[in-house]
Amino acid sequence: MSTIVSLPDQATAKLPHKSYLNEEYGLKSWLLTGDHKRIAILYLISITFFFVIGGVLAGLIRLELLTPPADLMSTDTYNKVFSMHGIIMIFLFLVPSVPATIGNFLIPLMVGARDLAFPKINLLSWYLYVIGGIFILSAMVLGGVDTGWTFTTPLSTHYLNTHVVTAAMGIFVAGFSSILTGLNFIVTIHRMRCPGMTWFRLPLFVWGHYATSIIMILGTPVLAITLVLVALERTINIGVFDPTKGGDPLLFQHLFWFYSHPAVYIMILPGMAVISEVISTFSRKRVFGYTAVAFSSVAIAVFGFLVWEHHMFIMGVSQYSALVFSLLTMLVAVPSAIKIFNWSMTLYQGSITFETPMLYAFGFIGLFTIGGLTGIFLATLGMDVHLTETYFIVAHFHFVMVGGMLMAYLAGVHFWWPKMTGRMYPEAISKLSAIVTFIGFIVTFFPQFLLGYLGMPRRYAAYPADFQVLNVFSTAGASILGIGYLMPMLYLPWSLIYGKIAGNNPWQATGLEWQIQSPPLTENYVEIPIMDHEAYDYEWLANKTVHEVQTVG
Amino acid sequence: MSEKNDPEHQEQHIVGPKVYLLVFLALMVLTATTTGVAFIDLGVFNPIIALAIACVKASLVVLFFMHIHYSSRLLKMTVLAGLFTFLLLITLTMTDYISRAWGMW
Amino acid sequence: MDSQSIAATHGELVGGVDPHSHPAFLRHHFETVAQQREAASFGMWVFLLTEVMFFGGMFCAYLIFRNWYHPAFVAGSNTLSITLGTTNTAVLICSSLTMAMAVYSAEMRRRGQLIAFLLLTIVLGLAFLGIKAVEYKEKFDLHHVPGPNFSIQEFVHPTNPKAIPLAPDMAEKTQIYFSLYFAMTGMHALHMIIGISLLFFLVAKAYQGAYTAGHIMPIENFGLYWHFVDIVWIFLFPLLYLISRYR
Amino acid sequence: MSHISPVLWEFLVNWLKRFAIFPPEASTIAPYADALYFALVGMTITGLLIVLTMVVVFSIRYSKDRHPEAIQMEGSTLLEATWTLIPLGIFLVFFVWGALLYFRIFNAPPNSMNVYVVGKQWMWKVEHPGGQHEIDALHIPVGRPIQVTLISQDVFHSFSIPAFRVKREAIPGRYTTVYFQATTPGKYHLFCTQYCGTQHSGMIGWVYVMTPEDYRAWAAGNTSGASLAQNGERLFASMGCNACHSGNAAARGPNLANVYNTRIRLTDGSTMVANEAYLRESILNPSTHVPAGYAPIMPTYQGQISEDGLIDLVEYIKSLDSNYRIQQMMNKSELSSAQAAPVGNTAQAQGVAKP
Ligand code: HEA
Ligand code: HEA
Ligand code: HEC
Ligand code: CUA
Ligand SMILES: [Cu+2]
Repeated sequence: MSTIVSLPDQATAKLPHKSYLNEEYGLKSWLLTGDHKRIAILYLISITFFFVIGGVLAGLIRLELLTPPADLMSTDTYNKVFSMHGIIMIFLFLVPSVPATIGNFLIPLMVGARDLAFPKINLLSWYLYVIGGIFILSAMVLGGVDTGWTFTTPLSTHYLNTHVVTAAMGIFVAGFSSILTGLNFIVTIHRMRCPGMTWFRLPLFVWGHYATSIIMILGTPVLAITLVLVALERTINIGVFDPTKGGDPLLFQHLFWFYSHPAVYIMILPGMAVISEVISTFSRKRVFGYTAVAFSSVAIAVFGFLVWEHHMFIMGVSQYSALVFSLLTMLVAVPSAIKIFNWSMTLYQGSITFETPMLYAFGFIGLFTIGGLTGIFLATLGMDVHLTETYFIVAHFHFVMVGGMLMAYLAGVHFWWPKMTGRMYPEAISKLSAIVTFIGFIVTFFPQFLLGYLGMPRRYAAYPADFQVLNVFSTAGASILGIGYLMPMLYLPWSLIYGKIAGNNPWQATGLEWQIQSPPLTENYVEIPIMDHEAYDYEWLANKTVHEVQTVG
Repeated sequence: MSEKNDPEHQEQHIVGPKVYLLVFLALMVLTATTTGVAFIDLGVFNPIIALAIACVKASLVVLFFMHIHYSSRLLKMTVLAGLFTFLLLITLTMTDYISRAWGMW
Repeated sequence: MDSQSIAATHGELVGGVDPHSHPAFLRHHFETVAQQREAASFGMWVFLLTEVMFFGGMFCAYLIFRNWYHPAFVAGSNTLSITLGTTNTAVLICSSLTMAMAVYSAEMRRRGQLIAFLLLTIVLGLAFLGIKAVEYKEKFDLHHVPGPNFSIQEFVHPTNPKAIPLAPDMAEKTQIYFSLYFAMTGMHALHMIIGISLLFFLVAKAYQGAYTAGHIMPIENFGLYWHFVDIVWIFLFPLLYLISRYR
Repeated sequence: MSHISPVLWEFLVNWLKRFAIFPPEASTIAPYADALYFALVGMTITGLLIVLTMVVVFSIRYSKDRHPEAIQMEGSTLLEATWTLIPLGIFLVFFVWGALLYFRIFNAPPNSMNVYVVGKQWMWKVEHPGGQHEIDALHIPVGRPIQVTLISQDVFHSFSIPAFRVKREAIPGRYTTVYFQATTPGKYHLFCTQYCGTQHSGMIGWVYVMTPEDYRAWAAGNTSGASLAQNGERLFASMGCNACHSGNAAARGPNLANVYNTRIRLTDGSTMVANEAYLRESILNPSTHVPAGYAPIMPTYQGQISEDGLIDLVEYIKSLDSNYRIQQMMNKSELSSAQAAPVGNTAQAQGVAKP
């Protein structure tokens, strides 16, 4: 079977007269919308806002670490800076990044529905996100929090007089936003699929989000109750986590990581979901081993709940229990490996082009492999003793989160930009920015692995001079990285006005969302589609006739 | 009940007052039992029996008041998923607490 | 699971023959009433999953500390009034029955009966909260509320001759018991308060006849929520009130 | 090179001088850790190379220009099983390897010399059994297994010596231990690696590994006059412990002589080994485990004794144990007999220690 897809040239395409963007105007029509696509855009804007704040904080971290002593800011300020960096980046940027924006936009389109199951709850979830964001920002503005993003007790409950409760409440509220998003996705995927859309015809993007949603609804509430207990401990001293009262500070760790480990899969699974789509589209080939990739998402979600204690190996947990969790951690790494290999194999016999999303996807594969395999270092008990709480961890999670998820996010934003806005981003400059990001990333975070093995502890405002050289590299890299991220922030808005008109299906992709006009109508589909082919069926696409560029509305 | 997987049968199963009343009575009796048993010294079995009765009561509520008995497989799976994750939280945390003092006795 | 997708498909054929016959409560993005109802009840169940895990964290903490400080838990538990506790359990089970009957009335499209049962549920819910308030008040008077005013006097030198005095260090641990007691029953009571507020809203809507014209989803979902709150109590009662009562 | 500015030049030179990928290997654990690390790095490079080769080769071979027609395929169970099972096998090997190392790090040999370390915001207080106190520094002799017993007075801290490849959290309210045996004399970094508040990055110090003679000289010159056990004995009297633990048959409390490291039968029928943690718990929360035959009348000393005081008391109770005393003497004599035959001595010490 071989396929050449040649759709009519999209260059002649015009913007549709009517779309979700111009159906209604005015701020109110946005702030009160129930349309998942508009809510996605709202999320996109707010997430970018928080990313810039988190990024500026990252810049401050790197500037401070340029020299060994704490000279740019006091240690106290530094602690607040990295805590806010972690909190904002994780809870306000990375957790909602792909699901709340791209996922929100695409899940209904991909399953062939008119909207998510509960549009009002979807809007509510955005408002909760914003309220959570305001809490966290106010905690920052009022004087900051210096707990780190992990809120370790009893430090956070009894030994700090910063705005811990405000920040915790912010995370609590933002957590419910994430729960509601997950709830909406699960119900939509179960109940709103169009005729003929069986589970195994779903795009892998949907599978990835399904798995993510499972974690969101089962994990997040545990974090919520934990933060409530922390707040109670701080305000009225209830003693559950306080060793002087007979409580157990490790219990906090258990409950916190019960959410926060699965949360790292909330952060990566949607990214993997994007990569599946991108790789398939630009190699014009069905994803190799569709079923394995689909099930590996669910496997990651389920196994992800079994391994949280690997964050506590030297924290005084029982050694026998540590054994169990180390073993389970090894198991959870396997489905990720399956995915990586299946994607690589998808390229085989493909017909590959190298547009920007594909470049980001390659970045993802390389960097996530390194990041993931260094996760194995940490899961290995004896090795973790030396590596834990050093820059090795910092490097590990930036590789998976920034090198993995952020790259996937950018891949997704570029890939679906034409669908969301109806216009193409400028290809040449965006390729450049992908390459700059990649180089900047390596220079920033690779030295941190070496630093970590040398023993440099994380969360240090001042460090012994022996570590300076590698830190200078890291800071230099961060500047390059910053430029890499700044570029899309400039050219993407630019393209809203000056970009080429995209047409329905600029990538000649198979997904349902590509078969309708871009940007789509408010109701997505005039007629609910009937799915009569497998996902990624390029045969089907190739056989589709010429009446493609028609724009409805 | 048997037609719960029948796609044609979209009508909700209506549970009648009789079932509700029976379940209610069972719940009341079980409440009385659990309170009564608590006053008898059964050693380690006290908490076990208390929890067992609570589980029976909860199952009754879930199955009949909440209609899971008449619902689709999907809803049944949903309930089980909740139970399963909760048990994961408990058991895996306990691996730590139970074995922490191993070697001490 | 595949049957659902087919079900939705067929449902469309069954219910959606004529697009103009859609009832007013069918939201535009659903194809059929059946699809909407299934989505709503599934959504509610998924939300309840979240609730399970929300309480789950506290149950986990309870389990650990109960094993560590068993004597303190016994002593703390024995200060609770078993009469009030059992009464409250009964009240809550009654309210579950009235709620179930409210759902039934809505299904049978009997407006008066529906309102009556909803009101009964409210009354029972308020009764529960009232009794709870009495219990809280007593704990407050005895200085058994965790925090700066907490006092272990009662456990070291019990006024009740039958109670076994605790060593002071173990008596300190009763504070953990009461922390969990207040956290768990407090969260439960919070859910009750939210539930009762929603009930008032439902009564108002029911009065306008909103749920007796075939659209019973809100009542049904609220019923699920109410029963869930009941289930939480079904576990809280033996765990908090019934530890070694035979002492 | 003259056009390179002097600052940059100096920087480069410094870089070359200081460039290192490994911290010094200064303990018996370090070579094991490094071996594991090398193996893991090897795995990473191999795995990465496999993935990169696939991606690069396919990208070139099947780029649209060369291969305009994509050939659709389903997948291959055989291939997928291969790349499921092989990584799984590799990961499992590392699991076993890592677990072995972990148990090696955390289970000290019985003849090790015990040093107490109390972490508090933001310093390390080290207490040697001989009564030497130091702050943010740890002096140890080379070639002797050292067990560090850690506890924190406030929040979590973490006691990390990269050159030894060991690290252990200091937990509030609980003893934890870590063990190492230094191999090379020198001065090594000591870090607090668990974030513990404002001055977390200031909670650093040095580990001085000394030859046994140097260590003996240092120990002799720095002792505060009284050993921990002697301090504890004084505390034991001043806190009124001896009122009940007088050791005679009529005493209200159990006799504490020879309890250390024995198996205590409790009132609820279970038994526990009276290790340091047990002794500490018995002083702070006496009623959590009551020895059989006694009423829980001992008052709690929670909040009345500092962690240092507790350590003194524990050391004192330990010193009431004759076997422990003998072992301590062995340790000392081993040191003074200056690495004459460390291996033989170790065996001997082990022979004396309780099974
Ligand atoms: C997106 C986020 C993300 C992801 C996906 C992961 C993925 C993984 N993580 Fe990571 N992790 C974090 C984010 C993430 N992590 C964060 C934020 C922290 C620090 C938190 C803090 O303390 O602040 C952390 C910390 C952390 C620790 C705790 C360290 C410590 O504190 O001591 C551990 C320990 O086991 C760990 C392990 C793993 C493992 C085994 C995976 C696995 O899932 C990885 C699986 C992937 C692969 C294995 C790569 C693909 C495999 C191949 C291509 C096969 C190669 C071929 C051969 C071997 C032949 N991580
Ligand atoms: C999604 C998650 C995410 C992302 C994207 C990032 C992005 C970055 N992070 Fe972050 N990081 C975390 C999550 C993340 N981080 C977490 C969870 C921690 C742990 C916190 C804790 O210990 O509690 C952490 C900690 C952490 C540390 C360790 C601090 C310490 O332990 O002492 C460092 C140090 O180098 C660092 C650096 C960076 C850098 C250079 C980037 C870069 O990738 C960022 C580059 C982006 C920009 C720079 C913004 C875009 C550019 C502009 C808007 C232009 C304007 C910018 C400037 C003028 C500067 N991070
Ligand atoms: C009022 C009398 C009393 C005083 C004062 C007292 N103890 Fe005790 N101690 C007891 C009794 C009785 C027990 C056994 C029951 C128990 O563990 O509560 C005991 C048990 C112990 C144990 C456990 C011994 C074992 O065999 O298990 C230790 C250790 C101990 N005490 C140390 C101390 C120290 C140190 C002090 C002083 C700071 C002290 N005690 C003061 C009465 C006392
Ligand atoms: Cu002590 Cu960090
Ligand atoms: Cu993890």
